Amino acid sequence: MKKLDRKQIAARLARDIPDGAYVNLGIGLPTLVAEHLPKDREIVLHSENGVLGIGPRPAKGMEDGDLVNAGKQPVTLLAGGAFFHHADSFGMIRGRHLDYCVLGAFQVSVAGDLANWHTGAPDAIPAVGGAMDLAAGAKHVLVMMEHLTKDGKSKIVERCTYPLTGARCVNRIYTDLAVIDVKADGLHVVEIVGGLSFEELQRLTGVALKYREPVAQ
Amino acid sequence: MKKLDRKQIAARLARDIPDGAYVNLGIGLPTLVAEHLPKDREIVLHSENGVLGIGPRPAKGMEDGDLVNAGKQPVTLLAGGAFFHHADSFGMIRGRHLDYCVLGAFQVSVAGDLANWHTGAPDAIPAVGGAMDLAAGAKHVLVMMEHLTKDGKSKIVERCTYPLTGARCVNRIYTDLAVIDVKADGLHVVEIVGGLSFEELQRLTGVALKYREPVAQ
Amino acid sequence: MIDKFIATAQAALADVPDGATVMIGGFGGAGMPSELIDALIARGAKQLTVVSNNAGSADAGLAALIAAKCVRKIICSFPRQTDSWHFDKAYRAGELELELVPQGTLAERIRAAGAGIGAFYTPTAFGTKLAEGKETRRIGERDYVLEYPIHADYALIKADRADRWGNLTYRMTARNFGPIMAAAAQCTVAQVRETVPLGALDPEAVVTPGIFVQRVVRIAPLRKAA
Amino acid sequence: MIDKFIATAQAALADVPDGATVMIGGFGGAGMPSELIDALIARGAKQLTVVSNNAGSADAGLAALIAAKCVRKIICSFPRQTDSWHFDKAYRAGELELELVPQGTLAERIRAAGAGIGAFYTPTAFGTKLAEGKETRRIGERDYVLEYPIHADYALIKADRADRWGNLTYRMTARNFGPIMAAAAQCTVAQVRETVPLGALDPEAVVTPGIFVQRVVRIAPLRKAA
Repeated sequence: MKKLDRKQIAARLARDIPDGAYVNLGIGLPTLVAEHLPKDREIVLHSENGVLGIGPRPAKGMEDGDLVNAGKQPVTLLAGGAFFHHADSFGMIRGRHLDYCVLGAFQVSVAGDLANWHTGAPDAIPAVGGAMDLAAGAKHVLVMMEHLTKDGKSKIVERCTYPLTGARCVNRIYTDLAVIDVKADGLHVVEIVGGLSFEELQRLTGVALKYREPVAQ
Repeated sequence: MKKLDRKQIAARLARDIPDGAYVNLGIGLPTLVAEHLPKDREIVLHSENGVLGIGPRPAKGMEDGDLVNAGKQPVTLLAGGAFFHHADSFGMIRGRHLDYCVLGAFQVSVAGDLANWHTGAPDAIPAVGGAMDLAAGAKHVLVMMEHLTKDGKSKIVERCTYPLTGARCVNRIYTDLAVIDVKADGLHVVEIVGGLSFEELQRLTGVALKYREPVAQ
Repeated sequence: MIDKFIATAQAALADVPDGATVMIGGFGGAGMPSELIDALIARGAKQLTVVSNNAGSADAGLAALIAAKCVRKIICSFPRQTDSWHFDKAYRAGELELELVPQGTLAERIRAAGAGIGAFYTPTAFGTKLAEGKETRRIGERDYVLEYPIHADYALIKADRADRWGNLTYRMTARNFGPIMAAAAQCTVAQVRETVPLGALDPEAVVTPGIFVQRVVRIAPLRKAA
Repeated sequence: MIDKFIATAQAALADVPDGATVMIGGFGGAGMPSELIDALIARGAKQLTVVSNNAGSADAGLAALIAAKCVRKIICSFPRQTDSWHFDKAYRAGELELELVPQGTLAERIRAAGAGIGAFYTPTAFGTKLAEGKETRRIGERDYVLEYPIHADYALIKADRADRWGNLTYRMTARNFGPIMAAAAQCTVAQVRETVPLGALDPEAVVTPGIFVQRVVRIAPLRKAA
């Protein structure tokens, strides 16, 4: 089996974003997707701190502290971009105007519940940011994460044990092992990395997966 | 007795608007107030169709159909003016940012209820516009009207018989006969036109008025 | 590539079905998308629900849409005007349903639809006929009426300049309902005076970001007689 | 004559009392009104409730306000940062109350205060810990949580340019919470990079109309070392 690395997960996900889509990339891992969007598509990136049309990272020395993304990293603005205030920005999110958002996750449940903001540890300082708004508002919520925790447990679970970010909100999961759709009747495997059998994926994941073997050519 | 004409009512009301106030003048009679604002005060006029800083009427031939007030009359914009959309404009009104609004009225009750949008006639086509928002939202609601109907009945009443625009919203009434404050304990006469006694004003008005005779010099 | 420019108003409205809810921008003549309304009449969709501040005046624009018997219901704040004869006639004949909404509540209900708000409490109209039968609540020292969003299938608006991403600017008080209607409709069609290359609009001064706009039609202003 | 310009940040904040609710703009460093926060620390008002997206980072700005023990409670969406040590310490010591609010709900609650909305239903956070104990309602096919406005006594914001009426423009993503906080506070104090004569700002591009602004202080940007 050849697990995808983070860049490969990002590249795989990026392939599914169609031309003309309005997309929010969550802070952390999802930000990587920006670098892998197909060059022949025009995709408009949104950041919840009030900007549409984010361009590539600025060249060294060209950073401007007034032009940052939701992760507070310096960005640039493309021709066609626009600025707006926070209430308008979250109106876009909540009002279902974003075609896709991409979020990291601690856990995703069979029902599409998402946990990504809080470990639930009693001494942890909580911080939620815009994650709950994105989970509740985007037309398609895509999750990007490693399939297993560091100690080998599946992050796809029957029920989330961490506090929820949103209930029944995830549409598709991209991991280092597979691409999985969350549907009303359960989890459908779309793709598996080379060298990994469905049976092995099923064993690693724990919860029930559905799969239609691709027809051999 | 010397009743005030419409211009004189407007001029009397205008004297009470302080320097620096943000003011909305309702359509119809209240629009006259604009022409009588003291020249030594800077008063910012708002119109609910999305503009602050309305200036005088444009010169003949200089009208622009894209620059109108709530009465759809052509206006001009002062230096310092700004445009905004309807939701923001009514946010200003509802959010208590306007210091004064001036409205016409069919009736005002002792409790400060205002009726100015509908005669209640069964065959009338109703139209409310922004009147209810202004009545509910401005910090001070000033009413400007003739004291009596054409057939001599008081427009200041115990209870409005016409449908309400807003309940307990009027702060002060300017008529051709008097200036009257609406307070929790009733109607207080502030001024009476020359030649009219309080007793006569009381008789014409019908509902109980309070009055502290000015001390003779 | 994103290109929201459409050659003609007719093409931009070719798919409006019978029974659609259509928002129409404008406050009187300012911001009224006249050419789009003409195209909607030509399209011939019937049984429309129209959301607009007024109900048309004289014989053109929204008045013509009513005269052409395309409208089943109108949601507005100020239908009565000295020259709203087409509305008046249809309303009195019982051919047109009217939902009268205070102007600020109309704006906020449209804004709520675009911003994903499920309902909101407003102080406007409390204690009046227009709040009859509505849920109310006392919050703090003020009384409020519960109001729900107004969503639309189409919004027809008039803006000033647009780029191919659908970013819009407006001209003076013609802005009025344009930005909030754009966000409240599934398909927003903007008629504009001028189209400009991407990057020509100041990103600080874009009023309606393109995410809210699906189609843009340039309507050249009528040349004034010399 | 209207003249909202104030000579110094100290003078602009001289009347902030103990126990005030103070909104502070900014998203991280972008739009953070650092000099106003310094003046607030110098003013020495205690027991403040602060409304801001973050809870300060490193040792300056909001972090310094917390370090100076001026803050009793903070309402924010994202307090935890790698360098939020002053917040972390005060929070763990139980000296600081935290109300954690999803960022969009925070923005909408602030917007509701400015716009006179009594409460609103939002889908955000339904079914999560942050909606625990809150009223909920199913509207159509979606579940919503009832949220209330956040009003403030003061808003401290950073804008780009201002005229003497208090009209403001912003610079790029430094806009963030500025416009909505300006409308939600009784007294809004804006620090700006530049003041301009009345009429110099394009009326189509004013982002915060002066009606929402009470005081403006020009803070000259630090000159960069040559």
